[in-house]
Amino acid sequence: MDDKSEMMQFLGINSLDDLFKDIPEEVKIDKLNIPEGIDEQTLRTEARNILAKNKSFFDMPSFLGAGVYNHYIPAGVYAIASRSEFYTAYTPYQPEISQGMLQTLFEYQSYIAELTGLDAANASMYDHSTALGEAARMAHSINEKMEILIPKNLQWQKKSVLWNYIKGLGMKIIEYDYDKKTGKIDLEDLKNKINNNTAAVYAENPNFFGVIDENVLKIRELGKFIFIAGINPISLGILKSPGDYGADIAIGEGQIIGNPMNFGGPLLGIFATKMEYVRKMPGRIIGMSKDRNGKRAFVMTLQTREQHIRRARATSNICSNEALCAVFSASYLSFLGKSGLRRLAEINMQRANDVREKILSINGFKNAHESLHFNEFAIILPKSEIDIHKHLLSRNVHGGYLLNTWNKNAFPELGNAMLFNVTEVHSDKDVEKLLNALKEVQ
Amino acid sequence: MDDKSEMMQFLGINSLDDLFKDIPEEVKIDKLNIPEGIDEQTLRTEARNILAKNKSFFDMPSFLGAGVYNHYIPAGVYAIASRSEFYTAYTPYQPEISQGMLQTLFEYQSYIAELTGLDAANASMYDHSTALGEAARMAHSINEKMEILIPKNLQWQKKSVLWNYIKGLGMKIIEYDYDKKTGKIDLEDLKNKINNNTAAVYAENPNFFGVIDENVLKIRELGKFIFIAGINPISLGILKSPGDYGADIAIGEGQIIGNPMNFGGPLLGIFATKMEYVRKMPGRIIGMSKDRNGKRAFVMTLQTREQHIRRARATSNICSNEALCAVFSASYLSFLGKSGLRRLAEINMQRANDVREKILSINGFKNAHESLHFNEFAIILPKSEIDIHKHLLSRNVHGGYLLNTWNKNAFPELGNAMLFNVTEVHSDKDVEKLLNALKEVQ
Amino acid sequence: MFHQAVWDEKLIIEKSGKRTLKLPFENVEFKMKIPEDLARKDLNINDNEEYEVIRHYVRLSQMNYGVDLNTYPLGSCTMKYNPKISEEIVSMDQVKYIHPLQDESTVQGSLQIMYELQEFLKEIGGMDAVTLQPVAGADGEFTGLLLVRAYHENRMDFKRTEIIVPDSAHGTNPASSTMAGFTTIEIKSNENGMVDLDALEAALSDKTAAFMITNPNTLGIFEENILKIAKMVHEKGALLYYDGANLNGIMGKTTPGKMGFDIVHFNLHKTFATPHGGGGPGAGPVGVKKKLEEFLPVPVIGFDGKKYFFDYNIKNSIGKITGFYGNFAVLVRAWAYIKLKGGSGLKEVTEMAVLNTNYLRKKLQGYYDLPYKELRKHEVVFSGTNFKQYGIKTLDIAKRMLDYGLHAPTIYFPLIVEEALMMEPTETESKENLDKFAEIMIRIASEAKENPELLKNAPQNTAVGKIDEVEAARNPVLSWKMIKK
Amino acid sequence: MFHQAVWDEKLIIEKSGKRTLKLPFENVEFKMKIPEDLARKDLNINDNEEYEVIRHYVRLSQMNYGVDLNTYPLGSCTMKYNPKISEEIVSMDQVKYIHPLQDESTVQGSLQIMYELQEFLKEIGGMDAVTLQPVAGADGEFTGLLLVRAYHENRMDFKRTEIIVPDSAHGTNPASSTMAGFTTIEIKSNENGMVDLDALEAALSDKTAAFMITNPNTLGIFEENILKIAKMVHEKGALLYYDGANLNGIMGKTTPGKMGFDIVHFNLHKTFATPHGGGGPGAGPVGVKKKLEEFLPVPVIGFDGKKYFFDYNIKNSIGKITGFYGNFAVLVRAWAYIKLKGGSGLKEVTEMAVLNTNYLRKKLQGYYDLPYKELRKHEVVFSGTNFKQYGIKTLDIAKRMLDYGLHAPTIYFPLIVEEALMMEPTETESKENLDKFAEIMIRIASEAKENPELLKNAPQNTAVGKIDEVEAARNPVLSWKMIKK
Ligand SMILES: Cc1ncc(COP(=O)(O)O)c(C=O)c1O
Ligand SMILES: Cc1ncc(COP(=O)(O)O)c(C=O)c1O
Repeated sequence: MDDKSEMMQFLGINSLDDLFKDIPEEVKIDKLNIPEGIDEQTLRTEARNILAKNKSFFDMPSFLGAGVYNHYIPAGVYAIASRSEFYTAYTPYQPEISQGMLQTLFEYQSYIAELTGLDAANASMYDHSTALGEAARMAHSINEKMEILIPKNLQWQKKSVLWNYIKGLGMKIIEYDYDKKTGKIDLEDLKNKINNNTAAVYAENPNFFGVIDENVLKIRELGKFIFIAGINPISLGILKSPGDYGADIAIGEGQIIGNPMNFGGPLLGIFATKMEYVRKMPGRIIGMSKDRNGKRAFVMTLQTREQHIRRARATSNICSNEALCAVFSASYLSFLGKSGLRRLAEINMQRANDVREKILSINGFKNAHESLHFNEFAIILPKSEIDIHKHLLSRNVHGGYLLNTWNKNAFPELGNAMLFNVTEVHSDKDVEKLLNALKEVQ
Repeated sequence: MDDKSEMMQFLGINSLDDLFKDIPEEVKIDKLNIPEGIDEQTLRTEARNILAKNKSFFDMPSFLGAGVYNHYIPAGVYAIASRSEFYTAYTPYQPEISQGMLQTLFEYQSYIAELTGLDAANASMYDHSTALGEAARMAHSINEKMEILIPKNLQWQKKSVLWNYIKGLGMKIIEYDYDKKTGKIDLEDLKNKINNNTAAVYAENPNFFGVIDENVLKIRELGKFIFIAGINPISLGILKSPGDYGADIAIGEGQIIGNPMNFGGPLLGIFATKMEYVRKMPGRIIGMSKDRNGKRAFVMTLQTREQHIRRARATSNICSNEALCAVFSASYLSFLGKSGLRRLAEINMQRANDVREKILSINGFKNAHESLHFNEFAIILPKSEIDIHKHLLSRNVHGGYLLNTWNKNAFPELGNAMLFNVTEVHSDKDVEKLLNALKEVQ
Repeated sequence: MFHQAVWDEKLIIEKSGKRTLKLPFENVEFKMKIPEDLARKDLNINDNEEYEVIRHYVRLSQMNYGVDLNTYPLGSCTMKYNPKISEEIVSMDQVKYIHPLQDESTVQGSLQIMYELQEFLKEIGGMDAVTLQPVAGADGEFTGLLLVRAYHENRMDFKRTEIIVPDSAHGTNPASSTMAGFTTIEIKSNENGMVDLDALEAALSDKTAAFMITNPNTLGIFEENILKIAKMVHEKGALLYYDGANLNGIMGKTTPGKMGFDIVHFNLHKTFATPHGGGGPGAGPVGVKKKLEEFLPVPVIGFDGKKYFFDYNIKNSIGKITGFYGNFAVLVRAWAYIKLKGGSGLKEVTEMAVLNTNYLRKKLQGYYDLPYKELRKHEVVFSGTNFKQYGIKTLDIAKRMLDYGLHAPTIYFPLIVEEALMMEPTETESKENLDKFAEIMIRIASEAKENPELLKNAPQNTAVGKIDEVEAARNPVLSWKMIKK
Repeated sequence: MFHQAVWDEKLIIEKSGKRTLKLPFENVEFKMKIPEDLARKDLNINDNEEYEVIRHYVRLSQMNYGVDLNTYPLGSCTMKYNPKISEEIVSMDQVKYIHPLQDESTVQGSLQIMYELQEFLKEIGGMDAVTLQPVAGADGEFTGLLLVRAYHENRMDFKRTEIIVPDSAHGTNPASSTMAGFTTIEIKSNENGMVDLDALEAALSDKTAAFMITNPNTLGIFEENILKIAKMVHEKGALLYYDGANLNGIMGKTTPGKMGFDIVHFNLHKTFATPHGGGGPGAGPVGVKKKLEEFLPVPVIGFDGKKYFFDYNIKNSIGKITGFYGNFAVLVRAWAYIKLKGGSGLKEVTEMAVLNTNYLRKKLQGYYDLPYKELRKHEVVFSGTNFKQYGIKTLDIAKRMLDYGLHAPTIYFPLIVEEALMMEPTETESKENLDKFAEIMIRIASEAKENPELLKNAPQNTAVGKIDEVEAARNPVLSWKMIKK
């Protein structure tokens, strides 16, 4: 007798249907209208055939950034994150048998705390966009104010997500302007919009245009709101930390540090704050403690903030998160270390600015912002965004982000413009390919 | 002070050159004329660019066999073999801390013993060819006779390797014929060539032509030589084991069971024998024992046969072997199990014979051997081997093995002939592609 | 006997070595000038050798537990085996090295997979349209509730401010309700652990936006009155929301659509076997009935018969829920899983999961208290109350399990069961495993009586002993920075 | 303190379950008829679930030690860190799914890598030509000695039947010599552990086919008289063979060619950082001086300026050594390693390996006996004789090391050192690691004096305790089949 029959006998049933007799007949279905299962090898072939229709960075270099970035990921990162014990684990509910994951997440939190200059980070948010939504909610829960100020040049997706996160609270989004020439924060405008009802000010550095904006240093003095800083974690290898310029919360995209692009997901929301606000922070937090023998040990902590305990009054509804992406990031930062992160930031900035200058030297391509850029920059094009985009594709190179076409025509002052991202993965050959193709349209 | 300087200080040296002062100046070199090192990401790109010049099975279906076979390898096999603890280990010299590898190799040996119907297997030889060389030497060391009989239709590479392995002993290779019509052993001829000086008879089933040859059942009765059987491990899912028809040694290619083709290496030499000959067997052998608490434990055993102990009188010089390939095979066989291996053998045989019939139904393509085939078969072509080969390539399908062009024109009776291999990985579409291309040359 | 690996492993940040990893353009000259007051002064992390980083994390990994090691019976979490082929597929360049903003013509492969997955999920959920954008179950709930809101508001019905949930609901349900701007009304379960129809009736009103349940519920019990419930909810103009975390109990046997639900979220990382190491990433697609389609987040994936495309043309879309299109690499794995199983395979999954659960349930009955009825779907909740007399809590039982190299079930959830032990074996446990599991649970039950200290001092065979969680929360140390302080 | 994972894991063959893996064409009808007497009757292996197989081997792996876990100081084995990028590269379809007999036009990538590797190795070895075909060091030796034979025979010199090796040589040297049909003449080392020139002189004759040494030798000592040795050997008409296992001690500082060697084999799996889990696969390419090129195995890889090709056109080729072209996937990794390091990087590898060795040597001197001179290259051999007085053997020291989560060095080799402890840290150990390693060795030295039982009862922290090896050899049980018998 096979196992199944033995088990059925043990249960005293003749048919597996007996196990489903509590489901009313009216709602039962005969079968799912989904093709029969295939074997693994056939799937392997089919997946290859389908995915071959994609063009990867190795098939066609691309200069896209705008939220997701192509950075070099050491092979070791994948080796670590694909350890069975890590990736087939779940939330470390039983800490004694889950020290590996807990310590790794604690290390991730520690790295983020050092980078952002804030005391504590959580173990992950879904992505940068939702981290912004959560940060706005957190600000509200701290000071009960109703308005969040965001830069006018925030990517539309982030605005949209933010709106979904706060509309239930009745909060309002107010946009403050940027200087058209430099692309930096219009401090006057921001100042004017801050008032008694300002829950939070959100500012990015580098901002959506890739501009390094020292005006962020002046925000703290403008009032008592919660200051939410949006960061690029690699840029923090050379840029002052948000903690150092008075931010209360720092958020950012953790995909940048060690996670593959994956067509946009999974991403990793970075979220850090000061100790005084920790109990208002959303998400899982790992803390250090001791075991019964006094040995150092790690454990999920401050769980009373969370949904499984506080339910409707939790700081957030987040449960499953992006912990494995945090493992990618922790090991990534470990491979790089201090010297590597600093160097990487320098390389990005230098390479991007070199390419920027080369593009600007082509007839018809104009500077969008007279500023220092990190690894991304906007260029005003001599022809329509779409035409140039299509032309580049025909040359098997993918250009940058179409600033108006893809961002709801939010930047009329720029006209036709493209936002290029250049990182350490762009070889001289890749750049040459781009430049040659651009030259053809000048 | 950095670590390096501290260490140098500890050693009381000022320059690393001091550590090399025992190397005579005359032999020193300034530098290696090899380009500067590159970073990992650049290597990643370069390797992709170079390897893109290869056409993999997914780029172009192929019907090559002749020693190396393309079989479906479960993704789980790679997951297991890429466990750091397995693949970054070395020979389990310290068994207490190496039980994982030892048990896995013991399992591999156990599988091979069951498949071959012999008592014991070693933990790996380099490949099928060298296993043949070692088997011949072992036969000689058992009975001190000087001649080894091999089938005339043995692949030339195997003959060549065999010759290199035994010429130092002064042994002789004698070929026995096969029946031209069936491709099977010419038993009369074999019988005539066996004499008092016959150390061993080597026979394959299925043989180089893919023919299933029941004449192997008659070999044992022909004399007291060592009977070496060459097997295809998958075929043993449905074919009688060599142990059952009186073989003393069984050898074969373990790449077939769970190892990727890898352009021909690493391969895995299967080697099994009877208990009475175990102490003459080459290679590492894992045995079962107990630890000091009586717990079952595994350990390398019978090491006194080996080079590190017996030196010039060792059974073989083999030291590093193909242990990790044996891990691939052990896990592969575990995924398949009995039902899977049997089914796989049936699928191979059925699919190959179906394709054979389809090819034979094309005008001009003729049967080479009127026999039952496992997963490989020879076809007599209507045109030159090379022309048809090139034509197929132009249709982006790789044909089979060019029986005369690539095997030293050893089969004049066949004229232009191709040896096709068909396994479970060849989809209907792959087959269709081959057939369509063949039809064009009929 | 089992012992977890123990490596006395410092924090990586406490180690310090030399960076061996080289970057592309490592030696490029940095000529840019960063404004003095914006330049970073210090960064308190260390360099390390590549090989030391590898060793560090390989050692740490050995001190962790995953479903690749042994049974992981966390109830409500559906910790099933994750096919390795999925990992192979997502490691392809054509997955990893694809930017989300690439031109449609260069991502047809990605779009095809997403499109096919949408179709599969529609069928499995009995729904008319699907968004793949939410990245976790809770995110799916949040999305679903935003759709509820958009639906009512679109009908100019602004008074619907309440979401009803049973007291057995997962914490994310009320939390998501709050985040979407609703008030949560919790209703008590009846004596059978099911929705109390009277309580529901009492709670329903014209303020009710939706009733949110999972079926089978968190006790693993199928809500037999589901059609009646649907009718009651709909008659009040409210919507019925399906928390899909428990889909492994009914998939292929019925659909939320058939049961009358309007909205369903799927926990792909649970039911569809995608790994979610340490807590995520997940994926929480949402399926809806026709009437809600016009509110879905943008974009969904369309197909015009020739090519796949992003469809941003959604009339009253709520906009975006996450930055891009959801957790693509997770979606690919779920797609692969469905392809492997096929329609009848998915049904078998459910059957085996339910068979396994009931087998385990019956094996343990008598040793552990079983509140409510016997027949369960994919999970079963025992109570540890019968060990109170020996001074033993469910927590102690859980810790003792670790000593046997077994992860503990979900404990203290659902809240309506005292000292709850919530077990979900899933379909990927053999009878041999279930027998072994039951044997250990039974042994622990007798240890609890005969040698309670054994449980109170557990675990002994793990990398560390029982951890002081209270101290951790009282004086939180949340980063290396705070250690140094 | 360290504890290795312990899982009481049956043999997979003792388990039994249900196959969950589906094969392509799983349901095809089998219509063929196999002759009755050739058909298999029974096969005594079991089916298992995919997830159970995964768990089985993941658990087993946790009971194994690899260089990814900690220092692996096996002398002569050069257990260095294996870069992960190499694993990524060989996992590409264009490596795995390539058949060795494919048309040249379809394998230009493979051929290019092999060609480049040949060129690199020529430079590193100071040789004129290279074959990549041998698949291990011993296989390289065998190949090299067949070349020696071919060389002499080609000159019609048939009397050269002897290979001279020092008594410090690795066992594969004499064994390979035998396999190639030679008689081995072993000569004693001198009081400095080096080649005794008088003994060599005495052994050399017109029967000498070759002298086979490694330099630095197995004590890690550089043979300072190497040029004189070369002269002596060549004057007798014999060839000088370089056992390349110890290349990590001189790479980039000198070459075997410069030293006067005619033939060299490379242990790519050692010096060039390719993983060889559990004992292999390796790769043992052989480099030769011009005069031996015409005897190389077929094919070598050629390049005509445009395309790469198999060159079978080798005048007096010895034929084939292994089935195809060597262990290609290992060759790719070695190529990748050389690309990463570059010329000066390889030299640095040697410098750091030698620095590490001498650092460790000096740290341990005084605690362990150091026979012969101080300055070593990539490895150092201590002797455990000073612990005899406490009844402690080198084996006991080795076993005790395991308790600290450290692999033991090579022991009882080379044979000329009593109670040998042969340590090779390689360049991929940080000072921190070396200090920790030395600290543990020193602690064990004092444990040996103060608490020798601790050593004799070691190991305690591994998956199993000390194993009865004698019994294993006396009553060999080598397979499940033999267990059942
Ligand atoms: C019943 C139930 N609902 C909702 C959730 C939330 O899902 P997720 O963790 O993916 O956000 C879970 C999972 O923890 C659950 O078990
Ligand atoms: C000095 C020496 N020579 C030769 C060999 C043989 O090399 P392999 O094990 O690759 O056959 C070894 C390795 O064990 C060695 O250490």
